[in-house]
Amino acid sequence: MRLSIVNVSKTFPSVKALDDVSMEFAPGEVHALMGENGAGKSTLLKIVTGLYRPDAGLLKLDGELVEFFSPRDALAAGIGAVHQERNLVPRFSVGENILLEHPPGRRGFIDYGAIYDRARVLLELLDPGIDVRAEVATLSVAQMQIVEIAKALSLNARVLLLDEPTASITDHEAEALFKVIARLKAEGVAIVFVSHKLDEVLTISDRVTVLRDGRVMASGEAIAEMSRRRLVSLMIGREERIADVAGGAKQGKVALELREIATSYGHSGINLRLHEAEILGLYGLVGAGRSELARSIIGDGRITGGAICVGDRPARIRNPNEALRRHRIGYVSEDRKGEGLVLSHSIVSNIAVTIWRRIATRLWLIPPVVERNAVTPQVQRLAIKSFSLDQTVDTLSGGNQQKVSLAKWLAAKTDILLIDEPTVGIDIKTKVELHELIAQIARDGAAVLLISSDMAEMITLADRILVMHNFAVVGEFVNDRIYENGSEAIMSAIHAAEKDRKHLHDRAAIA
Amino acid sequence: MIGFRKFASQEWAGLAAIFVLGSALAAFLSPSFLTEYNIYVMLRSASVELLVAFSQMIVLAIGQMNLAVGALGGLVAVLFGAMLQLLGLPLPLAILIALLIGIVGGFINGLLTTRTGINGFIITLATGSAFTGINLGLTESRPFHGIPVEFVALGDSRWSFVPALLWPPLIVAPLLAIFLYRTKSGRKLLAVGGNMRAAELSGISANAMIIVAHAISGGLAGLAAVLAVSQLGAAQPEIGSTWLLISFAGPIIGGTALAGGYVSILGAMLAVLVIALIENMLVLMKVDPYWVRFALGGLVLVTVGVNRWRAHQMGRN
Amino acid sequence: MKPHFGRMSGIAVVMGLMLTGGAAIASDNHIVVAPGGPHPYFAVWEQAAADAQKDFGIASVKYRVPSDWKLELQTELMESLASQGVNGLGIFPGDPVGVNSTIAELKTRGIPVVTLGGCAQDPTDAVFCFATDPYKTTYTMTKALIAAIGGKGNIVHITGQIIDTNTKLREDAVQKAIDETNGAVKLLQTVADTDLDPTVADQKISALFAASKDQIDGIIATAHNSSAVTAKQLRSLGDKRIKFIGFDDDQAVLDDIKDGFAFGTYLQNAYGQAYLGAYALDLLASKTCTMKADAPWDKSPQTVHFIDSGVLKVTADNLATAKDEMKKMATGIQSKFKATYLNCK
Amino acid sequence: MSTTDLAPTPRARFEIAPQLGLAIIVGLLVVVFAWKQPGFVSSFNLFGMGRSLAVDVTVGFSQMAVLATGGMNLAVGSIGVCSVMFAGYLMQDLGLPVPLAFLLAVMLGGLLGWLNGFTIVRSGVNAFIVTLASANLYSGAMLILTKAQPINVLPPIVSSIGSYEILGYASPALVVALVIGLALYVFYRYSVPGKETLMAGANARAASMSGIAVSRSIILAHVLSGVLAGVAGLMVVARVGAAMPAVGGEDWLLPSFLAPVLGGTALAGGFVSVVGTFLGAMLVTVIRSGLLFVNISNFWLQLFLGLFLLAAVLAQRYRGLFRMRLT
Repeated sequence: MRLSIVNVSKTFPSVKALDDVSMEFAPGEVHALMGENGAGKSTLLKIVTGLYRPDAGLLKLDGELVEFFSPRDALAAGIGAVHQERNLVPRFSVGENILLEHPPGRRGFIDYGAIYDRARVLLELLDPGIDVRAEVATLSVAQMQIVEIAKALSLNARVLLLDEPTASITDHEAEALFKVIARLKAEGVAIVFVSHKLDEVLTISDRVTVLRDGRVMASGEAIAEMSRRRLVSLMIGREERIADVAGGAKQGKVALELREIATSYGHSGINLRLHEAEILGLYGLVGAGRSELARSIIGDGRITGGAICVGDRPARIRNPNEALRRHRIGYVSEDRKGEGLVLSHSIVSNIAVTIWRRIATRLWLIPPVVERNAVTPQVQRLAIKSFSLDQTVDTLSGGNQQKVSLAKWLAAKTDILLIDEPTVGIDIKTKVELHELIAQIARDGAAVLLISSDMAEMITLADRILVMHNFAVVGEFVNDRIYENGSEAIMSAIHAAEKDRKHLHDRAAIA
Repeated sequence: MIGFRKFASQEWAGLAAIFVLGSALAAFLSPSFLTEYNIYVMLRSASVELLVAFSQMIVLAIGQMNLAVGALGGLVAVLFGAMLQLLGLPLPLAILIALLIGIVGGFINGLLTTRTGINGFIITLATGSAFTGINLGLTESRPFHGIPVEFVALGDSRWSFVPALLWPPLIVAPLLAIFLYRTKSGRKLLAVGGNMRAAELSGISANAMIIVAHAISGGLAGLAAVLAVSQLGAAQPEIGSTWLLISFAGPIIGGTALAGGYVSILGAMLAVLVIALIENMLVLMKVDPYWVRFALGGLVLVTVGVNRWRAHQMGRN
Repeated sequence: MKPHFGRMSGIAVVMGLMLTGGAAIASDNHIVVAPGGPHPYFAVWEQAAADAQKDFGIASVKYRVPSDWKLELQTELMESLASQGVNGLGIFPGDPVGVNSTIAELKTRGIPVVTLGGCAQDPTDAVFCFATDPYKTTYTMTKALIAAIGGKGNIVHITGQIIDTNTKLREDAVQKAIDETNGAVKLLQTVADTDLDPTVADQKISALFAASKDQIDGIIATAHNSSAVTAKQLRSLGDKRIKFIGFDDDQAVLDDIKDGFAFGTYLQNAYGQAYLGAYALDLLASKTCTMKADAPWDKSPQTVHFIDSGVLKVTADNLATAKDEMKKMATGIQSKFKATYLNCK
Repeated sequence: MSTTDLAPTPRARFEIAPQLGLAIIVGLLVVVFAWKQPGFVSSFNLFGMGRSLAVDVTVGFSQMAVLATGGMNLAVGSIGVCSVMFAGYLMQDLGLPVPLAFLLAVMLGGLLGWLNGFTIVRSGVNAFIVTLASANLYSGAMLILTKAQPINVLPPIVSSIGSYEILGYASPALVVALVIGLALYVFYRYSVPGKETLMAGANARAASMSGIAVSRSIILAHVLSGVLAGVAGLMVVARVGAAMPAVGGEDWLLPSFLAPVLGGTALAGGFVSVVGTFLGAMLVTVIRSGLLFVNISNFWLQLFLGLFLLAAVLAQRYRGLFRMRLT
């Protein structure tokens, strides 16, 4: 089915989100929709899926005019989508979530057998490891993402919109997804693919449309004729810049040391040394136990063995409150909507939360002016775009939200900062800004532990890299910031660990 | 052992264990506890409360609350009485109309909630006051006594220790279970409670489900009221005036999520039974009236504590 | 609705008054009688108010009911009535202690308040209390029950809300009557909080029967709904051995007496309370009369300005003639009231 | 990433703005009632209304303090009555001076609140169930200790506070309620613990990860709730000049929710409206009192109360000023 978007405009009270936008998604093609955060992609997707109505312009399916008043209409017309927000019912099973739109059954009754059978078929394409009967609430973030994709596939949609489907899944799972996409393409489905991962886009798409500030910059150009450089300059309006983060700051004293740490999450024998003015990278695939380690350090998980030293003194950190106040450790969560931000509160509050106690007067009151003055430098430094500091965070774009969640730790000026996946779902321009900022934080003397699954990011930023696999550290090397060397070192560490494990496994099997 | 672990992992397992242990304790302390008649008395008292708990539970399922459960029950009870005494309607017809009134009352709650977009909490608080107002205006707080003898006798009849009044909740419970766990509409309703946005994106009409939940809630409150009339032998205007707390305590102690999207029917039933057991024990043990409330609070806390401890133990393993 | 006993007796009182040439002083007073909340007991007050207005030529006698049994609502009603220019107020106190400050405020504004059906606790500014004495009545009822069960055995007391101050008085009265038997009668159990929601009452009373119906020889119920539910329970139990003495005139209680499931009940003079209350308030508000300082007040644990409105013991023997007896009692009090308690110009 | 590319509507800068509709409705009602019945705005009626308003507002604040954390406090009335009886005991039986007795009684409220909060935080059981049980425990203990007997020989100063008329219109209790309101406004808007409580209520995970001691915030909220319940109880003590076991209890349950929720406080936590709670209580008081002046037959009053309430809420919604913070 061919979906045409003709001269669509959409204005919100404060901004023109889409300005006379036209494009066409053809059957049997993967069409990448690119653009920075705030370029209007999500608004466009919401119009196509019936969540928003356009102010002007129209939608056509195979040349026929269509109007969507609700998501139901769009679904009925054969348009399916994987949205960015989690759209799962937590206490329902995986299978039921996948088939929520049209559960199999007769006369109003549900046939669970059929649900699980069908869901299993869909999941087998992506990740056979997920139990279709498991409650969604018990799944990991990556698994939920897979379930969302399976859910979209279940629709047998003729137009399939995928908004950042690979943001939180492993490379392995992403590859499975691309195979499925290839098959759907062969079946004549029109696929719209939204992603910030340029390499991914260049590999799997046939055509690309670029949006910038609500306007179309390039419409449906063949990917073969599009270079990476041109794509970036269309998106950001100028040439791509690589973050200037050349290390070289001298390493200071040891700021944080873990000795033979074991945790309730299942880590064991973790040794780690983090110096002042250093960025220590913690690389690993999704599920390697990196975030869990960071959480355990700040007291959000239980340490069951070993010792933590902050500075040169042993520390027992029981909760994040103690981590911040007593040991000056901050943690920028990967789950920014769930843990990093209080979405319904203002920008000011979200940033100043870590310093309220410090800036309060003797009566524990915070004059608004003082709070504002304390926050403004961070807002400016990070170039957070908003028209008022009192704006609630849920009205910000993802990139700006991420900046806010980082800004509060900049404001706190902690000695040690654990940063978890800082650029997931963030556009290129913002990503570069964030990279430079992280480098600056380290240059200013803070000890930074950077967790990332983005190898390029890791190699750009880290001074040293620890490789984690299966809740253990399996390798460590000094990063010379040359991509080939770094990736080689990382992959060999992981492979060696895999082999070891397999070996152990086999031995266990023989015994 | 595997069977036991499976049992213990159930949310209602703690309550079931407490009920059994509590019963054993009561039997040990008071010889009259395990008599056929006493068990009948206890179950008879629980009958209305079970329906009241279900009535609240179905609204909790969509993540809302119904503060008008008792007020609507009271209204249905007196209208039911009026139909029998003043209009002389035949009993089956009167029951049918009473249930319809309950459903309509719930429907109004649901309609107002969805049409205005105002939370059900406020709407049902206001309509509850209105329902009570109609009740008082019609009765001037005097009960209707003209209830057919055979209907009152039905409320007193039993088969061994099973009161006739227990049948309606016993029939409603599996129907609710089938509805919520097996039918498409039921699943949609729970999906709306679990994640309204996701449900809407999946083409489910949240508004329709909210109205359905409120209508069912009203119907169940109406049924509870009809049972209460049979139990009391008179259509008392005070019926429902103390339903509010039990309506929440049953489902919530039983494991239903306050936030919506998950209910435990068996849990709610067991919670109501445990509370009925506690109340029965307090009378059987001849507890000084001044100690009754204290003991009730303490025992509820113990119940919840034990259940929590079980969940904790399961979580650790 | 079936005619209420109280209402019938009330009409009879009016007839009686007319015959004896009841005083018909025209006045421009606005009198209000108000219970503590909606309750079937007070249903006859409405008629009593209308009758008083007509019989005594008062400008208006209104019956106003707070929308719920909450002291706060009654207080608001009283304040509101004062702002609306009422001249005299007869209330059933929502709380015997809690109403006093409002009564005092009304007094300073020149509005006399009498308490009807129940008393305010001394020290109070209420002019007098015209009510059933809970202590004395309960004591009498218990004595009657003890006599009915032959002077020995086990009895149970079923009573109203525990936070109602009168509940304690009733408990004490039951205890006193039992103590006087020197151990021949035992109080098996007191079951409280059975007056508000009949479902709760039903649960407690049925559990009571399940636990010890064979040991119970007599039951006394000292609140309206407690009594109604006990009556219903005894009937469904089909037990005529247990002697039951109830309170008030709920249809279930009267039917039980007729059919032998209940021994008797004590009727309060509800109509008379509102009727006489309005009459007295009119006289007081007109400033033509004042209370006699040395009036022959009855004794009550709650107040020294107590006038017993009387209760009537009704058993199978006098079920038929009860309304006539009620009439006699009410007219008796009414005819002597002015001379006994008032100094009039 | 952009969920919404830019804010469709910026949230109002001042908390008062969304409450404007409520204020207008209350104002209109007062005008209508006063026009129909001049007695409605007589000094005595205004005084009386203010006095009961003070109790409703304080009870509403007590509930609001816990709603801020996303919990509920079903024990507001039970804590209130415990404070009431304790104050009576201290004054009558121990002969303590009135201010000291009041202070200690309020502290008892705080202590009982602390017990709730502590139990909730330590056990992980939700506030609803814990306070349901503790409501019975507290009022049960009160019944055991007092045998439900009122304490009515209090120093005369107590009831003269209750009936003292400031300028003929205002009750001291109303002034106290206003001062509490002001203090709470400052607390939630400008103070560290207040702001932390709201954050913890909006998203406990995020607040905890930002270094807020969420457990402490929850306990603090319950202490505050207990203190305010105690204050409300003492207002009644002053009002009736006695300590009675019939104060509070379940009678306070629905009103305690009514005022904050009408005023826009979120049941889900993280947002409170002090001004709204005040206006919400005012709305109810005005309707209730106004209906007493209009000639409505006795037993239908409750119906009209419900209908008026419904109409007021709808009107507010219609004006587009009623915010959906209640999920």
